[in-house]
Amino acid sequence: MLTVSGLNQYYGGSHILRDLSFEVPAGKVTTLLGRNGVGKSTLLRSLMGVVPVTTGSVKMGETDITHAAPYVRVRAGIGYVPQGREIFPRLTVEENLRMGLAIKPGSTPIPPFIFDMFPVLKQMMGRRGGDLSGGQQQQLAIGRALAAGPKLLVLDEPTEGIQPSIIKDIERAIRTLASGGEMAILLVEQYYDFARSLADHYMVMERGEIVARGAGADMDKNKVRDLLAV
Amino acid sequence: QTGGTVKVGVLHSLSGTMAISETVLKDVALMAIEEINAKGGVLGKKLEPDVVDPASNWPLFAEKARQLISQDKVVVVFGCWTSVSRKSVLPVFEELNGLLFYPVQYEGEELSKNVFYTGAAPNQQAIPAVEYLMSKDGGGAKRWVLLGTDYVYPRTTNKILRAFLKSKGVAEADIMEEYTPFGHSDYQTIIAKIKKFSSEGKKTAVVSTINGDSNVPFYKELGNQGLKATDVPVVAFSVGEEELRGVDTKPLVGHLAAWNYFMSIKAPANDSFKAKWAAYAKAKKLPGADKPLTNDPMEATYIGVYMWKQAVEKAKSFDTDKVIAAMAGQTFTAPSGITSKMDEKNHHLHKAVFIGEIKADGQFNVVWKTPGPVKAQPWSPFIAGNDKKKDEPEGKTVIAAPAAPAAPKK
Amino acid sequence: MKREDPEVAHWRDAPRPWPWWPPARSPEAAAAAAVAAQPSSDASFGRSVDGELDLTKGVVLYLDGITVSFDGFRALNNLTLTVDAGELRCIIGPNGAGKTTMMDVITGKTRPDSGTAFFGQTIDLTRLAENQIAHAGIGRKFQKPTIFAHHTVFENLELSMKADKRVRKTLFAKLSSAERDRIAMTLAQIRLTDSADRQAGLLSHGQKQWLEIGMLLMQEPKLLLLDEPVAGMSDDETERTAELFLSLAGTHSLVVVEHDMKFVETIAKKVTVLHEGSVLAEGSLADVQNDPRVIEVYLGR
Amino acid sequence: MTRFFGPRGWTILAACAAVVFVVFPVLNLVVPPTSAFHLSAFWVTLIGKIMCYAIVAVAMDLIWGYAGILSLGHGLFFALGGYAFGMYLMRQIGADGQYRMNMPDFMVFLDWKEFPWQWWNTEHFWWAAILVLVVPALLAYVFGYFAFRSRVKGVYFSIITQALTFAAMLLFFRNNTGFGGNNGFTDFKRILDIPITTPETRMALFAITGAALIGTLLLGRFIVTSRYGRVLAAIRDSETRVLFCGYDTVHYKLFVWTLSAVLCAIAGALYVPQVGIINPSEMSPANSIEIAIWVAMGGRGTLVGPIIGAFLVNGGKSVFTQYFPEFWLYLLGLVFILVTLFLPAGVLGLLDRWRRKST
Amino acid sequence: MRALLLGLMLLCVLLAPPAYAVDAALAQRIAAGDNDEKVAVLAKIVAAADPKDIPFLQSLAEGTVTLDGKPVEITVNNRLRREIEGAIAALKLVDPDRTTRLAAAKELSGGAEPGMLPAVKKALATEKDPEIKPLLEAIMATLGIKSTDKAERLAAIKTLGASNSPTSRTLLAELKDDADVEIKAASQQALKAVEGRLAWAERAGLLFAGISLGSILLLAALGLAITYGLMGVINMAHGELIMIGAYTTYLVQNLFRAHFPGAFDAYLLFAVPAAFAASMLVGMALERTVVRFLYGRPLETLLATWGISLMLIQAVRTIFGAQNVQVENPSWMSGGMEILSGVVLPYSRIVIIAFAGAVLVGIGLLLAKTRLGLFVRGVTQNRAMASCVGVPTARVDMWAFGLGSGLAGLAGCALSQIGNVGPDLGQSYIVDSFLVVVVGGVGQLAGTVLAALGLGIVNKLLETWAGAVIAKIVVLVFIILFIQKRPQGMFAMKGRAVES
Ligand SMILES: Nc1ncnc2c1ncn2[C@@H]1O[C@H](COP(=O)(O)OP(=O)(O)OP(=O)(O)O)[C@@H](O)[C@H]1O
Ligand SMILES: Nc1ncnc2c1ncn2[C@@H]1O[C@H](COP(=O)(O)OP(=O)(O)OP(=O)(O)O)[C@@H](O)[C@H]1O
Ligand SMILES: [Mg+2]
Ligand SMILES: [Mg+2]
Repeated sequence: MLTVSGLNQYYGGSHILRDLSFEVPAGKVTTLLGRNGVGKSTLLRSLMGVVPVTTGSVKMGETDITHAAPYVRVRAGIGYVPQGREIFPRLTVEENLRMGLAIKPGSTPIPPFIFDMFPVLKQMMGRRGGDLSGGQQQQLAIGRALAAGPKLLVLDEPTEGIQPSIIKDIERAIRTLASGGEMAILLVEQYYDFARSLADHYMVMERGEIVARGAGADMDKNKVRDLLAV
Repeated sequence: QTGGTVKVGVLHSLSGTMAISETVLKDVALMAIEEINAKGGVLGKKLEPDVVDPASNWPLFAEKARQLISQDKVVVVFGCWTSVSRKSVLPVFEELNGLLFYPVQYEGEELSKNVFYTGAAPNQQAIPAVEYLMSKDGGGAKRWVLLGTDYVYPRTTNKILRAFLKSKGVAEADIMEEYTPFGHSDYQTIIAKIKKFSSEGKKTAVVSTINGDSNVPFYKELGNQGLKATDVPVVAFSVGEEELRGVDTKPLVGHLAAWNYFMSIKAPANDSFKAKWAAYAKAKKLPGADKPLTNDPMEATYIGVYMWKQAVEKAKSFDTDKVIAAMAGQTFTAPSGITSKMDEKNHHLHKAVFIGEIKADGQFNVVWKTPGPVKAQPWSPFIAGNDKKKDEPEGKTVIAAPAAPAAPKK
Repeated sequence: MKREDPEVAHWRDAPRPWPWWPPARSPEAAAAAAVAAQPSSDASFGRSVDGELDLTKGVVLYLDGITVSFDGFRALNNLTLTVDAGELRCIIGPNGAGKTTMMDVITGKTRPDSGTAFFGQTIDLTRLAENQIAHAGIGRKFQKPTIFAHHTVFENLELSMKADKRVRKTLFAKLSSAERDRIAMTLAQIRLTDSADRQAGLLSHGQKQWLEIGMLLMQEPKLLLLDEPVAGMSDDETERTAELFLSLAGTHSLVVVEHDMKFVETIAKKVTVLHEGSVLAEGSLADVQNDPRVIEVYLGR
Repeated sequence: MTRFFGPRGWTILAACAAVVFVVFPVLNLVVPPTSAFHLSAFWVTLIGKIMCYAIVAVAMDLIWGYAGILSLGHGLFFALGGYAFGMYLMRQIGADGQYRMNMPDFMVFLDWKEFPWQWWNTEHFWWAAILVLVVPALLAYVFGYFAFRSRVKGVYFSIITQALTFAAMLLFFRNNTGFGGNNGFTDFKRILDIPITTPETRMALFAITGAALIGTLLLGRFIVTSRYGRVLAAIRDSETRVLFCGYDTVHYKLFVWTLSAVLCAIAGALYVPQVGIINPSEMSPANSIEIAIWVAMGGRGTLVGPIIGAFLVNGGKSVFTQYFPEFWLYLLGLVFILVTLFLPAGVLGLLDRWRRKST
Repeated sequence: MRALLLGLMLLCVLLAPPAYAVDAALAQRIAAGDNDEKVAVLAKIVAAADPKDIPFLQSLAEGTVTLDGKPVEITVNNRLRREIEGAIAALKLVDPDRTTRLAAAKELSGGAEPGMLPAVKKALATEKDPEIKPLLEAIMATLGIKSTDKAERLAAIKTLGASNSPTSRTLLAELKDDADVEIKAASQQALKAVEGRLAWAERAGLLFAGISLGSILLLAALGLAITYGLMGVINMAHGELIMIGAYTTYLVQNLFRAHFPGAFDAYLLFAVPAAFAASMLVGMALERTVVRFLYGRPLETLLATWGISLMLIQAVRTIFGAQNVQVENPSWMSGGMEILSGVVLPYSRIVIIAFAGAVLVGIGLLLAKTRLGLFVRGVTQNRAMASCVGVPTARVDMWAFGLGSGLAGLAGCALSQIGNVGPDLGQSYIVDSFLVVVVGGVGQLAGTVLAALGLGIVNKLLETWAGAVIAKIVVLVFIILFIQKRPQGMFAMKGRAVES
């Protein structure tokens, strides 16, 4: 679904991402792990086009989106849950979800499954996004990304601040979505257990490079946890 | 002695709030200079205009004046419109012994050796206008609304008028004074007030010293609220042909203005002035050249340039002091058809006063005029203490440290 | 120590420049007025509460009957809670239970509609402004890391350091070598020594979390409020944080809000579960984890 | 951490001081007017005037660039300083006015027999000096106290400062307010009983202004390099966090706000005798916006930037209005646009970039 | 123009030699005599009450009469005009056409001269129309009050006391110190009654003035409520966009005057969309070339848009000149509606109030029914994220800025009808516009509306008893105090959302 090759990224003078190449296949969950500050979020932001790619290429299916504007990528079928929620604070919950439907015609209803997954959003429809509690905002961010039915879902530490029971729900939901076979999922996580239980593939990043990768089932065996230790 | 050029300064705002009025004065000064040059210049020298833009900024006026006189060495400056701009440059002209021609009607109460005032003093504009309104022909007004923008010229004029009205037996209760801030654009309540005031008895007239931009909304409101000149006439001292350019004058027919010049005056001098201006505007592609208008300050500017030329020729020198001396008693056949004379002493012109009623086409219908030129009274007799003032600028005041500390306070 | 509706009392007490000056109403304005309520402004700032923290009963924080509502929605509902001096208390609870709101009330950011909040025996938190509360000895780490983005990491720590924070003093303040050492120590503790001169805004999410903890440490508060301190940290770092907190407990009092149950397990002695604005359960972690109501609303199956 | 000044900074400062205190006086007073090197009175007053503006720009930058408080009413403090000192200058005219009375002309004209209360004691220089400092400080303090206490921030603060200066302007336009209405104060003759137009007086005023500018710069530098300055910048970025660190932000803002107002007032007081007029249009909202523009032009958040900005914009204005009277607004407008688009950190940012490139 | 008119007149004269009913001697006296003489002759004509004299009077009002086949120019001043108009009206009182009579009666009720008594009496004797008759009776009363017969005077006072025209007040006021005790008492009572009714009219007029000012403030601020309130662009050139709208109106007007003089009254209908389009295009161009590089740097937009505003002002000066240009109201917008006597609500203002309402509804619908409003707010709050959910931010910015600018153009079109059209037009509104948006609460459309109306009404209320200058100062101080109470404007947003 998503093919990344030879990706490099810089912030000012510092080289953040070094020559990354990988694929995110449809119907599978690919997880990316790494310690703080290794560049995981930077990678996702590059994939979304929030920071322009310096060198390398990004392809969505057959289309090259290396230099496309973010909204073009969304139209190409990427849904993004950023780190730090990034909801629209002064829009209501409903409006936030409607923003998630920006690429659909104006009359498209908000898909009800989102409310099944996060019932609290239904209760808080009229409240402003910024007034929600941290965890509620995170749920809103996930709901917003799912609203338009993306082909590739990119999640940056989605479980942050969410209560355990809902994490379990999210886990189940992601599995269902992936197993439908249509959707590809790229998940960045530090929460090892969560990552492991979902991963079909895993990658470990260190200082801007992918230092290990393999099948999700082999994570324990390959001592991935040790790679993440300081 | 002949040949070469000599610089003359033109100090009018071309940007900022006053550009609306002053831009044409710059143009008319340039026109006069061009005419003079075409006829061989002054004392054989071509005049080279030095135009600067003081941008309606009063400190900048002072800076530009200093620059014109001390850096650019101009021999004379034509400029200023507002009183505050004149007050701002005055010390500079006095310090550097420059020469300024000031072309706008103003509140008086000033005389300077270095300035010639070619616009009207209050007694050459305001007082005759009020007298006219009091007369039978003017409608015999008994109650007065003095309406102005809140600054010095209106306040001073109204003070003088109040004293004048009192001297004519008008009661305090029959005078209403009303001021609006600069740039005021909503005259609804004020016109309602005028209406109310005028319905409280006796014939009422309005004397407007509303400044610049506020006039258009004022007159538009006046028209729309149906306050007709036959009921409550409004006489204005700052509204001329240019100001009416922006107004639909049909509902305003009959309201008045008092000036020393109207474009509609029928006189050969005026016809040629208008023709020259029209041709000049067209040739220079000035904005609004399709409807060239002339007005009183333009005439005053024009007179100023020519009188200066005559004085230089009389003095046979560009030297400030010599020119000042030669200015006394200069005469010039003004576009108004009157032969204006520069007073021997007080640096003001003798001018005829005309009162015009607005016509539907934006011009004025002269309904009254003084029999001949009127001598200016810069020190209004209606202000206490002025009777003792000398009708002549004092020689350059030598400013030195006073020997004793300045006279005891209080 | 029962009082009438604190907000009403507050308005009445707030000084008015002139008799006709209307009393402050909005929480912000009310808070600001509280600043003015202090006997005098700059010169004696903070003095009235300084050093008066009274822990004679061994309790550092009392919350009694706190209710907060937003447009009719009750975020806190008659919440009553006490924290003992030197205790490390974990607070868990579903999203939206009111944990952050509770911290807002303690730190003066939100004024409760009713209820009392005391720091020690004597300091009435509902009457103080944020800075006075901070000065009294309560430090807070926000759920979303808040640091001074345009200052360097070093300066972030310097500014939060415990010191005289009056205008005149900061104008002439010089860093002593002891203070420098303390900052260096903290830098090492939060592993940002290498980034000391970097702009804090450029740090990654996890690094910001650490920086904020560092700032809290520099402030030397007596009571630390930590809202999800390990969110976004790797497991390894979570462990280090846990160690840090355990070492602080005893000398400091800590209130930790966290959803990471593994982390809670490592540090918790007593756990309070909030739900819909009030306490649902309280006790040891094991007790709480086995409480069916807690499983139902929070842990899930 | 920021140093007070590098060695390079001190050198530049010393050079500037030398120019202001030695070179200019010599060129103006010693070199004969006929010489090509003579510095005429025109330039002395022009540069003196712009130096006053530069002080205002630095004062503005202290609150805007460092504390993030955009004032759209700083012209008011400038004008108040000018008026306070102007009253003294008016009293110094003595009986040399148009009416030859021992009272300012406008009062004679208004038939006032006595000085209104605002004018009490203004014949004394020391009292005028106190007024220059105290009146703006008091106004700024009271206004700032209530505004900061109510946590008025951002554009809301900017707009009420604008409303304040606008209201003051209308008030001063009125003759009855007792400050000469629209004409303001002008036609000054003496200062400290010395004629105001002699080259020596002029040069002295110039040098004092230069000293004030350098003093302002040093004071500003002291403030922004202190811990106080860092707290200020922190308030700009996140006031809540600063509060939670235990700082009383109201007083932090209040101090720099009041200081900035006083600096403006001093600039105003120095401006009036050099320019020769003070009138209410100095309080017009547009003038205050322009102050912000000088700062932005030179580089916000630096202290030298605003000085450069003040010189560029005002110098540009003086030159453009002379040489391109009909087109100067296009040029000025274009400069503003280009600076914002291509020099986001102002002119100083450009210099910085060059320096970095060359090293 | 004048020459042309004269020429035309001359032509008429030549084609149809005038046959004034007035006898030649009188006409001669009018032409040659001084104004007093003229007035005396006019009184004679009125006394004769012969409608056939009307054409003569009309040509006199024009300033030329034909004597012995030669046109003679006569300077007509206010005094004469008043007399002539009165005379014409008096003669028209017996006109067979009802509307003419009605107009004449109305004209005279403004002030009739004693000399008209016979004419009025004559008219009253034959008048049957229920609308005209009371008017005539009122006129009779105004004349009767000066009568020598006490009973007649008392009756007249009574009639006047029942009317509510300001003329009645004027007349009654003159009598309130009358020597006759009875008349004095009666007139004082009548005066009180009239004044009481007039006071109500005044209050209504005041309210209207407030709403009218509010509607103007609203129009001026609405565009800014979009570009600044929603998009966060401190657009100092907003005033100049208003100005562009006004100048567009001027151009459209000229176009109509030159090419479709017959449809002149309809020019405004075309000017409205034209003004919108012109300002919108300019706005969009600005957005694409300058503003878009400055999102998220609001203070730099201040600098750049200030520069733009300088350039636009000077551009207009270069093209149209520094002077004001004339924008004429279409005839259906000039004049006013007299709701109660003495209180005239100008049509132009009524139309503008309605227009402001319509624009408000339009913009409200646009923002509520389309997603533009949602997108704009989303984009301003979090530009990067808006792009990441698929909003084409650049396009949204451009349209939103264009919309705000277009609204400014509409404001300009409206303002051209009541105020100046000159290069400085925008400058005078920019401060007020920002005040309104900010007092209302940035980003709150409802706040903008309320603030505009509130400030308008408060301003007008203060103006009546404190004068315009003090009123303005007080309003400004009021705003300062208001912001202390509500630091986020009228419609403050509270809660966490504000800080994030
Ligand atoms: N805008 C920026 N400019 C310069 N450096 C940046 C910027 N944003 C991030 N960095 C740096 O880039 C590096 C990678 O940051 P990134 O946010 O991608 O880390 P991460 O792997 O997501 O970490 P975490 O797990 O803490 O979220 C970090 O060292 C960070 O300090
Ligand atoms: N200003 C506000 N307006 C409306 N509702 C609010 C406001 N502030 C908080 N709330 C609501 O109050 C409730 C409590 O919020 P709070 O942030 O305290 O929850 P929390 O326990 O910290 O949750 P989390 O674990 O998700 O951080 C939430 O439902 C939230 O939506
Ligand atoms: Mg990250
Ligand atoms: Mg929370």
